[in-house]
Amino acid sequence: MTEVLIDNHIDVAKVRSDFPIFANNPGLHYLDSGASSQRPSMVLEAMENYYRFHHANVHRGVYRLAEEATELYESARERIGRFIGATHPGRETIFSKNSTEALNLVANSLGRGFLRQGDKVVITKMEHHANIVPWQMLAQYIGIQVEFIDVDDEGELIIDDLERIVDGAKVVSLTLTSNVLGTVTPFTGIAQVAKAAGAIVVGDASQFVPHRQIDVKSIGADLIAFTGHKMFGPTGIGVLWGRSELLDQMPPFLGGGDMISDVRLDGFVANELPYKFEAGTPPIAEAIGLGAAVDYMNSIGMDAIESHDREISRLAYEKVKGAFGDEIKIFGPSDPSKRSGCLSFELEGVHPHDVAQVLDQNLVNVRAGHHCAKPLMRHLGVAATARASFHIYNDEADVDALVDALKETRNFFI
Amino acid sequence: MTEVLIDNHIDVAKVRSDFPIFANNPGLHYLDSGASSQRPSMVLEAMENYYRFHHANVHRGVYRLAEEATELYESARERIGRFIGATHPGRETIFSKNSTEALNLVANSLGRGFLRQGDKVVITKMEHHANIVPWQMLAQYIGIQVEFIDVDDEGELIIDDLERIVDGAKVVSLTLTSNVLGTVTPFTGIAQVAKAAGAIVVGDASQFVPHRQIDVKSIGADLIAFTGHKMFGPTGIGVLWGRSELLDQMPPFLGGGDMISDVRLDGFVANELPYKFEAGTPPIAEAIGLGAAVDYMNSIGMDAIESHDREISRLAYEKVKGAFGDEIKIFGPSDPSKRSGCLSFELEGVHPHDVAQVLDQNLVNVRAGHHCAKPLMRHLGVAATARASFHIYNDEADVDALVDALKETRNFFI
Amino acid sequence: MQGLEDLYREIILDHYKNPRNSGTLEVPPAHQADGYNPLCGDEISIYVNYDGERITDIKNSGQGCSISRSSASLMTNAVKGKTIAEARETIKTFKRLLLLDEEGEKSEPVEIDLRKLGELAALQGVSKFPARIKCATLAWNTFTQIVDELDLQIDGAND
Amino acid sequence: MQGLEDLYREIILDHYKNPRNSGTLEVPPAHQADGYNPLCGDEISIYVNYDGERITDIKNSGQGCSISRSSASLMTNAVKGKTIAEARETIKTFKRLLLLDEEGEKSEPVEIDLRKLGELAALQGVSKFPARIKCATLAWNTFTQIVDELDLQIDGAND
Ligand SMILES: Cc1ncc(COP(=O)(O)O)c(C=O)c1O
Ligand SMILES: Cc1ncc(COP(=O)(O)O)c(C=O)c1O
Repeated sequence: MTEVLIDNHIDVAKVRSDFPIFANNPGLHYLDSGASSQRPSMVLEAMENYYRFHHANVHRGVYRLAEEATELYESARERIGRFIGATHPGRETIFSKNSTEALNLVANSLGRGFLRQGDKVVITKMEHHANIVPWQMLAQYIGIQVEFIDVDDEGELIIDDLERIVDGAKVVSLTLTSNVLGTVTPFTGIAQVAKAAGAIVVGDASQFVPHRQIDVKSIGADLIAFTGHKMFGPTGIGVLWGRSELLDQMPPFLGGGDMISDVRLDGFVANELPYKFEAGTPPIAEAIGLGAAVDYMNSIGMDAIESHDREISRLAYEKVKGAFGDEIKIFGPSDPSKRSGCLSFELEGVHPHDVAQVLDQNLVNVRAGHHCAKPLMRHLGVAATARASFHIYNDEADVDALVDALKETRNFFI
Repeated sequence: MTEVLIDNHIDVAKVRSDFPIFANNPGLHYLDSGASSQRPSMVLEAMENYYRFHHANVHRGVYRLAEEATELYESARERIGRFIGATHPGRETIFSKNSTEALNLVANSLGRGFLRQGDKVVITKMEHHANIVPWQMLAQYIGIQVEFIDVDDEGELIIDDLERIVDGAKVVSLTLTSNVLGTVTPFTGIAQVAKAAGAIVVGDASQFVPHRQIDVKSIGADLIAFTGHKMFGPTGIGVLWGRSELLDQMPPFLGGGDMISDVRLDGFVANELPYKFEAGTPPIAEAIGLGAAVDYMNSIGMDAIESHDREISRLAYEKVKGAFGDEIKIFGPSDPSKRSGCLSFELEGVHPHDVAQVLDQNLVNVRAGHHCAKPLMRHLGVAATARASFHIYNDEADVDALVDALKETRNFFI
Repeated sequence: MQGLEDLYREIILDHYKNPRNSGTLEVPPAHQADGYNPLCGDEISIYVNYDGERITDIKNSGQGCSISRSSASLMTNAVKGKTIAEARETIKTFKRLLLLDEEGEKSEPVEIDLRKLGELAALQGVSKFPARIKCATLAWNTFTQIVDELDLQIDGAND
Repeated sequence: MQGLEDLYREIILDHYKNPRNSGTLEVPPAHQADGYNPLCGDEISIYVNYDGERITDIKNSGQGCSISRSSASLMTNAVKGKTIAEARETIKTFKRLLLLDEEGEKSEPVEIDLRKLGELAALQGVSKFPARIKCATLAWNTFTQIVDELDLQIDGAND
């Protein structure tokens, strides 16, 4: 039908054959990896293998199965920690159930140990609810002040005045990539200014880690959250990375087994890192699955993944804009080279929900809604957008199918 | 070698063939289900099938895959809710990552909405850390008073004086089955007295649900927590059930996507049940796996599961006691008919860790340690016990292997 | 899978493109209720004038997809001029049409006389698109808040 | 899998059944440190008398398995009479024996002269039983706390 994406970086056909969902859903154009990616069979097999051969609860067992389970679990932690460049992968890589829990852990732990009434926390208007609501809860319960870095018409953060904005802030928490606009934020630059102002810097890397190499040591963050299911891993797992010096000082969040070194009737003593922040039976199989996902990404190569992300983001922007011109409003940077992961848009006269419905009839799967970023939506002046988001199994044929289906949508409604 | 357990209730050989771990580990005597059970292949297949055919993020997608995922996820919720007798399974069944998170949710939400400095919360000395530490954290942060129902030499709760103990209590939270002693607590009786005193009643059913039919409507609890991996489900999932009238009044715990109905710069509005308590991408595959686990338990029959539990608990007690007499100390009720799930013991002169090590050489897997119940351990006057725990795939041959391996242990160390 | 025509009937597209009863009423005397669909960000406000016996006027404003906007338009048409009891009856029938019980949970189909429904019948196809049911019910659930409020007032007045 | 004999060498069983240096010392003058193994509930207290040059006496008390108790017994024997620097050297050698680096993380094997180790060499087999490494290191890590404390005091005194 169309020429195939010229992409020397990734053999998309081969990649697709790693993902059973495509063989099982012929004709599928899956453009919702921003909400959740699909899983390659190696990830599923790693989990199956664990359950079928080695399962037992971790950490406390003296017998062989428990040792094997512990070894698989801790080795996944090591590999994931190394993948993000952690200095002490075994201590600084904390498993949570998703990004959201990781960010709640941060807000609650800082809320207990570091923040007082009136303290300022700076976030941005392009945050996902996961990086807004936990801070609003702190505002409600301990009286912190939440302030927002604004967003301009190009979908970029307005940071001309950054020194003033972060002045006196105790925490600055922001996303590395917007899940709506596709904007990659100037995280490191902001982190430097925030650190200079004495703030703890938190990064929401949920949309960044799936597409770009991250080196937690060098980006200037104190704490970084991301989530397994957007990076080929299973549901039920997320990661919080933190500088060990800071994590050591932070009080625990959830209480229970494994996170203690002693419990008496009148109180408890917290365990060491990383267990201090992992209460109860952890997501063992899920950690092992995420470990396999990281191995898979390494086998493809983060360079190739990033190049593919840049190329398909640009291509989607250009083809959709080319086909619809002023009839479509594309949110986020108009310079396609600044985009990552997704394309959010509004087709004039058609509600995003209706767009997604007609697209689905054409086996083109996109998300329609507020993408858990209502403050940003209000800022953009819309209730919802349609969002196509990409990953390494998508190619030009998917983009063309999107354009064709959008044409059909327009013809249907207008 | 030995006669096989006469048990008309469960065909153990057939059950074992449902669990791949046994075919893959020939000769294994897995006696650590109290820490984590094994998984039947139907549970693994349900999750595989989901990932291979239907995966997408739930709730927000208009397209078919997202609808299928949502349907599978919500149907699992319904079935799990019905399995425990919920009046409104679709609203009252909340997914967490494990029991521990469910109990932390309870403590934190009640701590924010219901409890004040000086308020009394009553728990017991036989609680798992998951039902102690979250309350101790509340004691630390808002100044509640935690009081303990004591335990007698038979491993039973001392409740002669219950009215006085719960007088004025705002919350009474206790386990239905001790994970160390095997004691089944008189939960309903205690709940009645606690309710009469005006307390909210919380049950930790982590060890109860895997072995006994529960009917949340009739046991007198307001809130009940349990965990997937102990009842043939995957890791990474737990359940909080609550009376919807109470849940409706409780403030949310984690903040983020899905748990809101609106977010503005200056605050958020919480969503309805059950979503209010499910922040972020939920454990979708895990919920589907737990749904399959509940189907599996139903296919075996909770009556049969309970009968098997009673029989093997009694048998283990009698055979071990018979073989070692005064050389062994068995914790918990000396009336074997009062026991469920496990047998904790101390072999005179041999540390539990060493017991477990020698047992492992004989492919008998038991747990050694404090079982996340240090206050109980101190009460028992030991630092650790060895614990054999059972499930439907265990039979008399496992008990005999335990006894034989214990004899070898004794000969080695004494 | 269902065809698009099942969902987007002519009547629906007509009410979407030419919404009836759109706008606001002055509050008070009007009663107002607001609704959100947290799943997709749709918002609606419903305004009702009630003379103690009948809904004398009703308006709606908001943002939403074709299903949510047309459902609001159809709903306001359907209940204008009705008593509270009649309006409740209409709400009930609408829910049945979408295979929902009174709590809004999925239920078994119940026989309904489509002819009596008039234009509302066009919403029937939505029942086959689970993700869109929340779109169709938003206006109705928001309107139900006002009906409940009016019922309380009536009860109060009778005390 | 490893045989039990690798783990439970004769010397270990002997130190388990006949622990050396068990008991307590009066604090002060003695320095005390407590350690827990959160995984299994083992507890230990180490007491050290230090005359400014050497560890003149050391005792330990606590609860634990054969590995943890015998390791405590072996450790106290090994460091009694030593200077702080010598004690640190012994700790280092012990960690290498268990294939641990200075942080206590798993590391590559490093050549060590087993003869110089004396009885301590009996603990080597523990390295093959990952779940028991924490048992063997408990006494050593607790003792290290005291060594660190003494080092600080010395630094302080030299200021
Ligand atoms: C009685 C009891 N409560 C709570 C828990 C905690 O369960 P989880 O680790 O799955 O959160 C356990 C399991 O160890 C338990 O036995
Ligand atoms: C930028 C961003 N932050 C946080 C999240 C939350 O991730 P999860 O739902 O896995 O907790 C998402 C995913 O929706 C996201 O895109």
